[in-house]
Amino acid sequence: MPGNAGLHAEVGGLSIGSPVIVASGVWPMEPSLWPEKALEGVGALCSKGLTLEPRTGNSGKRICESYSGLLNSIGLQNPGIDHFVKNELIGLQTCDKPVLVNVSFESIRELAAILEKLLPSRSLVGAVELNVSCPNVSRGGMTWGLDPEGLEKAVSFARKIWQGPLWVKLSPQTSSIGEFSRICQDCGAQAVVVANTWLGMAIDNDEEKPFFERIFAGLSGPAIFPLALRAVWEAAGAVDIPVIGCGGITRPEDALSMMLAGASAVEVGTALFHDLSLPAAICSRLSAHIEARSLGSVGEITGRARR
Amino acid sequence: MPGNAGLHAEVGGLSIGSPVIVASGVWPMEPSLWPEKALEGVGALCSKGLTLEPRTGNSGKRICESYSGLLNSIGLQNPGIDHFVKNELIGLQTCDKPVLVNVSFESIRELAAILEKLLPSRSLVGAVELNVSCPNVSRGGMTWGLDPEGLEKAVSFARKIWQGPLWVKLSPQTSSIGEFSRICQDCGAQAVVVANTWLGMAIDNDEEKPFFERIFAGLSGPAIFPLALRAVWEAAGAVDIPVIGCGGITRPEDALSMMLAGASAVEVGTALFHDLSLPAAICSRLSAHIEARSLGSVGEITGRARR
Amino acid sequence: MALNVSVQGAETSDRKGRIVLTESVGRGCRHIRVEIESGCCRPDPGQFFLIRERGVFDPLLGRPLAPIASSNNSLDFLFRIVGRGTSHMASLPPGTEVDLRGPCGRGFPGPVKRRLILVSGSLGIAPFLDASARYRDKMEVTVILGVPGNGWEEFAKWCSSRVPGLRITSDDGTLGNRGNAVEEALSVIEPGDEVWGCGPNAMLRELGHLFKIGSGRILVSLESRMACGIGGCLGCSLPTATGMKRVCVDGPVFEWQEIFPNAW
Amino acid sequence: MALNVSVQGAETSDRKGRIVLTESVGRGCRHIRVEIESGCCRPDPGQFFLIRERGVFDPLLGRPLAPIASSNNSLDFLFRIVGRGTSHMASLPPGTEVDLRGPCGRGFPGPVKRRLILVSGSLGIAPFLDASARYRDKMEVTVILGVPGNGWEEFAKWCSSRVPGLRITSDDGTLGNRGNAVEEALSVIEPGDEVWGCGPNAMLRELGHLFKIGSGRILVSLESRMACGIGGCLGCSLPTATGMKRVCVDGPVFEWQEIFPNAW
Ligand SMILES: Cc1cc2nc3c(=O)[nH]c(=O)nc-3n(C[C@H](O)[C@H](O)[C@H](O)COP(=O)(O)OP(=O)(O)OC[C@H]3O[C@@H](n4cnc5c(N)ncnc54)[C@H](O)[C@@H]3O)c2cc1C
Ligand SMILES: Cc1cc2nc3c(=O)[nH]c(=O)nc-3n(C[C@H](O)[C@H](O)[C@H](O)COP(=O)(O)OP(=O)(O)OC[C@H]3O[C@@H](n4cnc5c(N)ncnc54)[C@H](O)[C@@H]3O)c2cc1C
Ligand SMILES: Cc1cc2nc3c(=O)[nH]c(=O)nc-3n(C[C@H](O)[C@H](O)[C@H](O)COP(=O)(O)O)c2cc1C
Ligand SMILES: Cc1cc2nc3c(=O)[nH]c(=O)nc-3n(C[C@H](O)[C@H](O)[C@H](O)COP(=O)(O)O)c2cc1C
Ligand code: FES
Ligand code: FES
Repeated sequence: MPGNAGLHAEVGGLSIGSPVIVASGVWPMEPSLWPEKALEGVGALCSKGLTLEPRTGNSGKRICESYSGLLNSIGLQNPGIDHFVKNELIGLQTCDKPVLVNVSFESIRELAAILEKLLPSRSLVGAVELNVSCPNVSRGGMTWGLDPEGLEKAVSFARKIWQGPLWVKLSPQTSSIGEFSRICQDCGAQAVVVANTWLGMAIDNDEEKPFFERIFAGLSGPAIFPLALRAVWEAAGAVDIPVIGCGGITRPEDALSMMLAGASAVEVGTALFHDLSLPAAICSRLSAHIEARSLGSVGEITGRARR
Repeated sequence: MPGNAGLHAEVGGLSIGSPVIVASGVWPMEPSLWPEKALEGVGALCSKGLTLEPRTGNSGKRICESYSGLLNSIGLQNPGIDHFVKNELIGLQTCDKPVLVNVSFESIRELAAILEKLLPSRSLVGAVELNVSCPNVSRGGMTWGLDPEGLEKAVSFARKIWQGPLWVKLSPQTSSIGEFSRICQDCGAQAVVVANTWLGMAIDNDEEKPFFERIFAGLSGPAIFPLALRAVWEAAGAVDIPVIGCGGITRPEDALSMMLAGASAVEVGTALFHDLSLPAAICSRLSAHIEARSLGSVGEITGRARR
Repeated sequence: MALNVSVQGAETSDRKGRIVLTESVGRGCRHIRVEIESGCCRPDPGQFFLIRERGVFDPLLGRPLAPIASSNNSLDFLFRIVGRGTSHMASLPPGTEVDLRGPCGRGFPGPVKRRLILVSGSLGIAPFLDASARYRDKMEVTVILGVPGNGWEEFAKWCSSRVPGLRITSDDGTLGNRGNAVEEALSVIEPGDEVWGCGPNAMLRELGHLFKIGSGRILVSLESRMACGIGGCLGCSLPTATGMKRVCVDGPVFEWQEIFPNAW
Repeated sequence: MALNVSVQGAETSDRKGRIVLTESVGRGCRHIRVEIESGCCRPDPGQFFLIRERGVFDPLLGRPLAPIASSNNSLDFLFRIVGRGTSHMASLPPGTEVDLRGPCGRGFPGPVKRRLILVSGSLGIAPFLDASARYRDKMEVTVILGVPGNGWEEFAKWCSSRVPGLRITSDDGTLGNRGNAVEEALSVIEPGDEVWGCGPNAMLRELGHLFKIGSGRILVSLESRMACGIGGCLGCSLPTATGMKRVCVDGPVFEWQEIFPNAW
């Protein structure tokens, strides 16, 4: 990225060329499908949420637009960890950036099995992103992230098995995002991602029934930005490990706000559905800020609004 | 409202001509300022949040637009309960609709004082709406609504003093909106309003500091609709008293969705900032639904999506 | 069962455009022309673009539309106003700036060596307006349009003016032959003909009847709610004979058997 | 200290309009004309409208703008592109449907029996374009416009063409006299003159100097972030000599002393 000086960052055990990460579940796993130049400005790429067994995901309608937002109920459609390791993980390396592997699980035993299957490919895995926050499945998913004891158990356990970088992606549906971030830190997580989608729903008025088969769905996109920003502010005030800001980042200014609020990097999801140039634009904006304030590197932006 | 048959409703001890209520804090208390015909379709009007003493509200910037949303940090600017009772409560009756009185308090003693000052005017008060959910003040406000014991104390106490209709306006920042609704019901509230604004924030990137002096602010408007709808669904599943849906209702369809999800009435706030005709349009939409489904009255819409 | 159709995934990109023409085509339908800032590759019939007004994030997502014509620097679309996105799009005057993503997906293949029967239900004619204009000189193309009838006169007329020999059917018999598009296809089909279909799912399913009288390949273009258009979100996925498939990149054009494996 | 200005609160209403003209007025400024569907009362200078694109909820709120001219069925606005709302508004072509709320607030009073000095800082001239056009035949009106200078040539020229005798000052001396609008006012003011000001807060505050040489009443039009425009949200409130006041209904025009009670 010419002209984007100082964007390199060391975050949560990961070395990334820019603090802009493609969030889980929004990007095709096949490099052949990546639009040209679309990963310009991207520092790392996160996989779709993976489970032990393949899953076809939820039936019925899966997405519904709301005001400046998107409700999704994909339900972790994925080919299973075996297929991923065998067929996708290597291909993903063509992006020449660290690949985060987003992991979902119903039981500790399942978590163990997934991580063990990842171990032999450890060098291909930038970090494991423990997904304790998916709102779209019946068992596992978000339930882990809403119970302090469950969270503690899962993170400690993952920490024991997985010696590479370990991040935890939290649910915004907690009573206190600060408290839950601290639990992750205490159990050895190297970063928390704040946060996954917000629990929402839609009604089909003509049918007089919930739009989604599973009733609730996850809200993402511009609508949630002020909420996610607040959650990042809270989390960053509660822990020393890096906070990765995620939720509703739509324009370069939003990423800057997240960093100023205390994020060490950001993940972008929904915005990529309508703007592939956002990561590069974020890099330019961050560089401009670094220059305007005579900062040494992007890391110095983190938390400047808290002084 | 000619042509709007069946919209009359008995909700939470209140008899209203339509289930559309103007939410607290969005409407001028001086009838002279009401645009002509603007209250068409409105069933009841809620006052600005009132405190025992007059308050000038928060200093600094007070509103900030977000994507399809509005962050506000008004901070309960109000003339105090005495002035309200003496100068505004009577004037408000010119709208010829029940007037809800939205009450905020820091201590139980303050709550008592406010309710006692309202008692002599009981006939002018449609219902007391206990505001345990204002995110924009340092003491009182939302803190009551986030602690089950505090909520129990406040509602029980209000119930003892205030014999008229008693509603409680909940905060969406609870760990479980269902549980908190049940507490209200158990303590004698006749309806729960679900919900107040969602805790968000904004950063002023140029200044490198939070946009609002109080850092956090309340998010309202279209952005939050899917979240509020989900909260209404949860609350309505947890209690038998009426749930009043509030949050992001922007088009008539949204109000219908809220009712189908289990709301007995709706409150509209931010939408009135750009569309004064919404209440009347909601009435038409509800009437059309009543007619299309051959229902007896608007009350029968409530919860039809739950069957 | 791999489909021999064009793939332009890598060419898919975000483009800036400007509405330069907008006209009403009968009740609730609209024709718009969008000029593409940096020029535009010519998409295959059936490929589509996600389109949205620039600068606003509500409506948030682009709406998928299949061009009815294209030039080096413009795309024409024909759409029906069905919800928020399309009604807003219809309200935008010439000069409005829009964002487009595309061309997306696998469209219909180029000219084939057989007689071609294009079967469409109302707005499903969009990709076939393009296909028939491009291929009718190269091969024998029959286009069939089924509409509900009453109220669709102007739409039918507009389409007829662009497709010489367009065969119209209507459910109520007020336009063209009474009946549906598949019945019409049955009346013209000859063994070995290739059939492409675009329209409501029920109609596409019915196309299977054409196999009985020996039609060749049947390709259908599907609809699904879309978010990303590039195979990332899995919002458009649906079950097929060979597993979950994404309409936006694995389709929208599929072999009939893949979509309706249990139909007969 | 009650202000004897017009009140049109009850006339405030939501109106449907359509942009019929849009032109660039120098770097970053725009003139648009909006046709009002159901006709429009003629607002007083200084009254304002909240304006937004119809059909989208992002940007969400109307932006307050004071008309520079009005007719029975149209309103003209002149605005500077400063953020999301104004830059989106500037991108909308003629034909775009907009929602307006207004006229809002208490504007400047009608013609007064004294010489009138209108002091503006850049876009603050908006209400005075209207006022001077309406009142210059009825009384002696002097309009002063202060701009930064370099880059504002076209804007200054455009305003000059609408205000005969417009006195321009610029900070860098490249346009009109070097100096600011208040200094210019000091050089023309005579005891008893009435002064109206509109522009940055710092400029309005400086207007207080005019009292020292015996100016009559000084009225200032304030800006504040607004949500409702009808006195309901208290978003636009600010502290004044007589307590918290809402810019949207108690203003935007106030007596100078009410706003700057502790200035001298
Ligand atoms: C590949 C493809 C090509 C298409 N080409 C055309 C075309 O050329 N002309 C045309 O008029 N329409 C076309 N459509 C359908 C068009 O995309 C939808 O009508 C449009 O997205 C509806 O948007 P809305 O906001 O107005 O409706 P919404 O308010 O979102 O929904 C209204 C109705 O439209 C349906 N709908 C919503 N989104 C889609 C979608 N993505 N696909 C199908 N139905 C949907 C809903 O189920 C609902 O019944 C195409 C769809 C696809 C997938
Ligand atoms: C009564 C009144 C009349 C006005 N008349 C005109 C006019 O005729 N021409 C004109 O160019 N401008 C006028 N303004 C200012 C205009 O409303 C703002 O420039 C506009 O709202 C900014 O919107 P935005 O989304 O582009 O900016 P934002 O992205 O919201 O903010 C960008 C900048 O504009 C400032 N700003 C935002 N909202 C307001 C506001 N309501 N008032 C003042 N500053 C604001 C912010 O502090 C920030 O510095 C008027 C304001 C008021 C209150
Ligand atoms: C269609 C879709 C699929 C998603 N799938 C996953 C997933 O598999 N695992 C996960 O942790 N998050 C998933 N997410 C959440 C995103 O990674 C992100 O946390 C969220 O959308 C908020 O960010 P955004 O507003 O930038 O999209 C998904 C989001 C969307 C919209
Ligand atoms: C400017 C503003 C002021 C508000 N003041 C109050 C208040 O005083 N008391 C209260 O209970 N809620 C207050 N609210 C919350 C609204 O009544 C409503 O619950 C919330 O805005 C969500 O609904 P909406 O999205 O329809 O606006 C206020 C909201 C806004 C936008
Ligand atoms: S629309 Fe996202 S995968 Fe097809
Ligand atoms: S803008 Fe709402 S009170 Fe002034």
